[in-house]
Amino acid sequence: MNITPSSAIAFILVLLIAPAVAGVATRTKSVLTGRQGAPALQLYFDLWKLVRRGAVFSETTTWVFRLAPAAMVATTVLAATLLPLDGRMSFIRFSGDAVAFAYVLGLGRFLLVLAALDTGSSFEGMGASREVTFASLVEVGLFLSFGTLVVVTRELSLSGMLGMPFAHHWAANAPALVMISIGLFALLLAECSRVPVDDPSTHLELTMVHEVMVLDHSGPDLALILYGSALKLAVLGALVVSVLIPRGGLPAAGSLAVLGGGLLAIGVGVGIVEATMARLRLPKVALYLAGASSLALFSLILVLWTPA
Amino acid sequence: MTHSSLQLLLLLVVLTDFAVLGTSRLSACIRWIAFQGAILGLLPLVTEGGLTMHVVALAIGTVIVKAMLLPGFLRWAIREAAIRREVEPLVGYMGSMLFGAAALGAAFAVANTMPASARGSLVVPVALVTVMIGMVILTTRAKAVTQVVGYMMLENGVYIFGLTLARRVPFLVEAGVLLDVFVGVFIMGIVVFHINREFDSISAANLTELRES
Amino acid sequence: MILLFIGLGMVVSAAVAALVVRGDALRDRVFATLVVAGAGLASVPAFRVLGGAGHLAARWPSGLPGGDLSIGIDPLSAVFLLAALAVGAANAVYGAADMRAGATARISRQANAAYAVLVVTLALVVTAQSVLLFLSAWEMMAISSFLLIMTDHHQAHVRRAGFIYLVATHTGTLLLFVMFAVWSRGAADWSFASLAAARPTLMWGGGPLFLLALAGFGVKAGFVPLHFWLPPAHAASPSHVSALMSGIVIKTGIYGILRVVMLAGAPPAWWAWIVLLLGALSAVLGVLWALAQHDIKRLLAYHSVENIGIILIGIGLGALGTAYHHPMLAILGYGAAVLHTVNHALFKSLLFMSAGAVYRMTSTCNMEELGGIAPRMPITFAVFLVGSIAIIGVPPLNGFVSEWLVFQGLFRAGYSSSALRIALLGAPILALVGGLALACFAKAAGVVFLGRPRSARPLAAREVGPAFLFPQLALAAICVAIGLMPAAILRPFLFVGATIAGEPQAQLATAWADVAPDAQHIAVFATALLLVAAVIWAGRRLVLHRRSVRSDATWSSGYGATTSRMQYTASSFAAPLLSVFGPLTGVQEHRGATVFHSVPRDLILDRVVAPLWAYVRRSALRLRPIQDGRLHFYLVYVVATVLAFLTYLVVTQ
Amino acid sequence: MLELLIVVMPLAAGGLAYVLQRARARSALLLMIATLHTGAVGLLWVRPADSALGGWLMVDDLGLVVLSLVSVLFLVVAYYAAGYLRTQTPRGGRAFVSCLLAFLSATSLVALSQHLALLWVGMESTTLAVAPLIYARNDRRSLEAVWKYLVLSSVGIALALLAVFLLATAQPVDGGSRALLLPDLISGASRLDPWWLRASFVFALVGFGTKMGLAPLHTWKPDTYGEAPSLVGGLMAGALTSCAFLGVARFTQVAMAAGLQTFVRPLLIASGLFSLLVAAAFIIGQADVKRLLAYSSVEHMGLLVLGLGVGGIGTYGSVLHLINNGLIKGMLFLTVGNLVLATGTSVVSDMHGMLRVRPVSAWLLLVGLFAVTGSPPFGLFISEFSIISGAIREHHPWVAGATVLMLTIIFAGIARMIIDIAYGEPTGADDELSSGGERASFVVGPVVLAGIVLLLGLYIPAPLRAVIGRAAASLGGAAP
Repeated sequence: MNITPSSAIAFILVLLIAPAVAGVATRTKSVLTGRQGAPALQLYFDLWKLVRRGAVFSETTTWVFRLAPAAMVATTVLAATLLPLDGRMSFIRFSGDAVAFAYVLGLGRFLLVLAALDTGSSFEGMGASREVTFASLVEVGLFLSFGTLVVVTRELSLSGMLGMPFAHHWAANAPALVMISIGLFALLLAECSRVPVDDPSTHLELTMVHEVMVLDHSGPDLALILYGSALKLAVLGALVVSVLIPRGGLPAAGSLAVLGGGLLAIGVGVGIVEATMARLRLPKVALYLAGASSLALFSLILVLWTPA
Repeated sequence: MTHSSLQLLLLLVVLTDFAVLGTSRLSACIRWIAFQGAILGLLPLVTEGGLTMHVVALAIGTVIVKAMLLPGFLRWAIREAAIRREVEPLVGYMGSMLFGAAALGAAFAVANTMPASARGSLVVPVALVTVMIGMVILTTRAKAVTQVVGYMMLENGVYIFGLTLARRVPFLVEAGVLLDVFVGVFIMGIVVFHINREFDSISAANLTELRES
Repeated sequence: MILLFIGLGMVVSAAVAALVVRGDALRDRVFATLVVAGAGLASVPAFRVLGGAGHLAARWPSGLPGGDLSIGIDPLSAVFLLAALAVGAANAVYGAADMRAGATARISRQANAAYAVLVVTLALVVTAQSVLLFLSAWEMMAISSFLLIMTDHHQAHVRRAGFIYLVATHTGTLLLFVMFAVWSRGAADWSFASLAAARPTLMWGGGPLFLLALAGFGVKAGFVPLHFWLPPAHAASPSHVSALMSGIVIKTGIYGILRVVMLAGAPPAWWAWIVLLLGALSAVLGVLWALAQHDIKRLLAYHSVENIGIILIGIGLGALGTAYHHPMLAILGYGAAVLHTVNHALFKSLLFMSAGAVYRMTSTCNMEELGGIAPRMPITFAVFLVGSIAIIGVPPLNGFVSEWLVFQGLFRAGYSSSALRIALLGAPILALVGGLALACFAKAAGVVFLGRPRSARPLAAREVGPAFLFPQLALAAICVAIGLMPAAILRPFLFVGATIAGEPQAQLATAWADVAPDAQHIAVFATALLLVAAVIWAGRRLVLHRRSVRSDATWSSGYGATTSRMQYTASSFAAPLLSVFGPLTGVQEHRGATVFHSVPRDLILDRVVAPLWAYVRRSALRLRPIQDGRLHFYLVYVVATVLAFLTYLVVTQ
Repeated sequence: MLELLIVVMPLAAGGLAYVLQRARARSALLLMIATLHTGAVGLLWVRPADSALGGWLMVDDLGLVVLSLVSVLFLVVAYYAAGYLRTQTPRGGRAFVSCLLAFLSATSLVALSQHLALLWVGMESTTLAVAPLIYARNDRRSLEAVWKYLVLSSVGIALALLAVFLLATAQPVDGGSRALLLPDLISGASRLDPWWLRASFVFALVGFGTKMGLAPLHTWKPDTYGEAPSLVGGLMAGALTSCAFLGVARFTQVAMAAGLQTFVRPLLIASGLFSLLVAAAFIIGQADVKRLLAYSSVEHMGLLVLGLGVGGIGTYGSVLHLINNGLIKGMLFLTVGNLVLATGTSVVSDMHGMLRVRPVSAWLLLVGLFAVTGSPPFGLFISEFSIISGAIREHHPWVAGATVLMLTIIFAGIARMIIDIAYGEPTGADDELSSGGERASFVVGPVVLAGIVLLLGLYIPAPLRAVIGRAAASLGGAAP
């Protein structure tokens, strides 16, 4: 554990503005589609409301169903501890922590999926099945991107890759890094179940993925889940930002500002996509993810063939 | 003189080979094979080295076993088992004659590759011919009895070869050989006898119950 | 060393006890005690070796060709020996109870005896130091496991599985004959030491040797495409046997490959690449095929194929390390392979045991008939969950540690400056495997244990007894321990890796210096994960404490009359993923108005091996007419032979 | 004189057995003679070799191996027969016992004779002694079997005689070397005429090969083994074929001594591989267990000549294999005999689930499966492994590859059948059969034989090792 003031602040910042990022996304969408829409901070109100509610549990469910939401938030928080949020150093850093980053998110997903199957409802089973399908394809693109970063920076830890000297590598490998940034953003949309993979604002269960999976959660558990997915969006957003904008050179305050701004920008970007694109048919999603991964693949091959 | 008479006898052997090959009547077959046995008995007498006790005994033994006992025994089997008198070839007489001719050619072909020391003597080719024609009879005749005849001829062929070594191979061995052949044919005869009783037809071609289905 | 013999002796006596002791309860107790105690004793020297006590050895002069039979423990043997003994002991306890619950006294006596023999032969295989002893132990291992597979031989599918297994393993053994024959050409005798000395005499840089080793041991290890015997065998045998086979027996194939690498020296680069490719192939296909299964034991069996693939990737990395003179990579690769071998042995046995417990209670392995077990068998569910989290390789359990080590190798290969860097492409593949494994175990745990019962069978389920649970809890504890404090166990594994790679102590030291801090941080990370989760959980409890908590039927979008048949089934859960990979998965889907069901096929067994065997059989039957019973033809054969030989005589003049 | 006793004693006893009236007495005599014979052979091991009949009967290393094998096997079979004759009376028992003893005498003669013509006489006598044994049941099938056996092996043996004469011709006329005596032949090998020698070897291979049952001269084997009583089958597959192999080996000794390796080895390898091929082809999908054993015997004969052909350690393995194969074949035939007695058939489709019906024999059958297919730790594993590595060391990698391929197929075939027999549910007819109840006299023999084979896989005593090594050396091979 190496906690510097800047990293601590950045960490707290991310935890706090996570709901806002999601809110900005919906806000942007409603603005662009010319609707009134909910305020950007709506999610905070929802969470507060849910926390004060009671809960209803299905008779078929077991402790897994109750554990999953907490575990999901915990795993996402831990994922955040691995990112150099302040552009310098993460809380926990070790070579190959990128693997931990991806896999700890996987653990959260695993438990959430089990919770869905725990209810014994066909809807949630359907959602769970789709979730794992897309997630397992997302992993490929994610690791291709990590691989590219490893080759470019010759570093094994996220802090090492995205930390101080990252700016120099940009000069040499701009095209590859741009490509993986785009790829990562596309994967983010899938991982956080956004358009074009999933539509959080739909009301037809049969077309849902994430939403239908958590259909049975209520009260504080639902709050945890909503917050968890918002946090996931923020954390992955932070990853994209760190890849796209090397902040090693900036002073701490500046890098924090960039982070905050970047996260909001991500939210805007998500909103724009949701406003402009339609949700893909399920069979097409695999192609979409393959496209995102192939971006990362191209960049990896590019850097493999041009040794640093 | 001995050499030329040896050649003469050997030619006679070849003639008997073809005679057996060509005859259609079982009794005639057996008569010919008995005749061949008798010739074999004479062979050691005319090989080089003159008459020794050993050679004479051998000649007598051969004549007794090959020319008298075995043919007589076969006749007994035929009579007792009421075997029909035809030879019943699977291949026609003409065909088996051709086989015989081929065997003759092959025998001399092989004999020609012999070392020069042994060339000229008819012993090897005649022995080979007899062996091969014995084989031909074994493979082309339906009746079990005829196959016994074929086996005897094959045995004779080998024996011709042995006789030329009479002085090398001690008497005990020849005795053993004769005895074995005798017992062998004897047992075969017994079996033939039983076969006929079991399958009321002596044709060995019917013995096809044991097979890979 | 003597302790090893005493311990194994005790296990042997356990076999005898299983046969002779009267009184079921007493017999089982004696059997289990002897096996556990023997395993404990025998493991002492292994620990000493890993502690750096140097190489222990003993010889026995037998008049056989090829010199003495020698036995010894070096670090490589030690690791595998420990794994075999631990898993063997755990399964002995479980198995005795399971057989007693499920089989007649006579069957279970024989099964227990065969099991003890299997444990002993496993120990001999990994400690043998001469060819003949190794091959003997190897084949006796195969035979005893065959006998165990045939336990339920009144079922036709069991006999078929046993036959396939027997032929496959014997073929492998014959390939090993050839391999050792090739190897011993230049050797003084047939002891491993002499084989190692004969290294220079190997033709073509040992290429044929390494290929033969890969093929011969591969049949046992069961990587694609040599895995075809594995799923039927695991589905056919009793649970504890499946556990031991999947945990240890197939790992002896890995041991063999590593042993050959260690003795014959650095393999050629192309071999390393082949191993890497095979590893990736069986990892992906294994997990895909696992996803397609609905028989829980077959599913677990295919996961063994997947994990063997991961282990092979490790071996491939190690071999690449030696081939491209990258000592760090060599140590990491081999170390990762061995560590993952041990980890997989632990959690796969665990999973087979808990699946077996479910089978014992519901007497079905068909997931489509299960569901709703968790409330009825809470502890079994808990350990199964631990096993699942371990096998999908996510923090905070041991599976993550070894997969992380493999990724380390892949990444480090990635930024080296030689052609080696291409190996980095293995990383995304391994990630895909991880994702698919996650999906697969979500399906396994979810469909078997959670939701509502899909048939009447689960209703009868009750929690199993302590003799079933203690072994599982023990293994689960080890999994957690390795996951939470990897630093404690990583060093010996790197030591083994260095031994296999033939790297000097100095390299080991640098590697360890490089890896140790990371291990510490992983420990921190795992602990932090648990802490944060605990805190949030506590907070949630606190909040809910003051709120009204009701329970009601599952919300199904307003439709009231839901039945258990409306649940997502194993088939439907896996359908979207399988549809992505199309024909590769070999499933046949049956869609109907009321039912969706998919039937898995093994592409290799059903499309390659079986047809091949049928072809051989057909062409053999075509020769039958030769033996048609007619004496005249037989005589013609004699004549033909004579003529053929005479021609040979004439032409060779 | 011991040698002469070993040959004559059983013959005399055979005559005596024919006049003995009481079956018990005959069995006792059989057992006694077998034991005495084994004892005498044991003496040969400790006592320095001398010769009888002016060197015609003398024990050398190869002969000693064969003789010991025959003697031990016969002892076990005799013990089995004693129990067998209590329930069965083949040919009224009298001729049966006499022929058994005559067979022992004939095989001993083959093993001991240094004079090749005498060896031939012994060989032919084995044929004659066995024929009545095959014909134990007076029915058409056994009649057909004995007829085919008689004709084929007589033809073969006649060709072998031709080979003997050819060899005699190959010897130089001017004295010095005694005719057809093995020591003289080997010592004077350089002066043998190569043409006659080659010719004689060719005919010897065909002649004795027919007696061994090398493909395609094996055609009598499945019929004979299928019809003969199991213990006779065991004697034939174990002892008789070994003697026939000794015949081939004797001629090989001379040929090797005369430096005809390049001529001899290809012939041996070719016939060995062909036998393996045919055996594999007929073992797959075989329906009758006794016929299966017959083809397995063809396989092992092929391995024997193959080892002889590749030379080096392969020849060592071949001699070792001679012992192992002989013992395990006896063991398997006796075991199968028990099952056949239980079910009254040797057709697999009627003999499932034997583990229920005859547990001991069924377990023995499983043991036999692994032993006969050369699985470690049985002796055949050592010998087959030696043969394969011999092939590779002597630069015949493809021979090794083909052999391994055939062995795989053969294993699959045998395993399939034996799994079907041992496992599964008994077919209806067997349920009446008293489950379990197996008399000791029927299982002790197989157990002993299996034990010896297992022992030979783990430990070879020094004297045996030395003898095998010297025998292999005399065959142009080498001890490892």
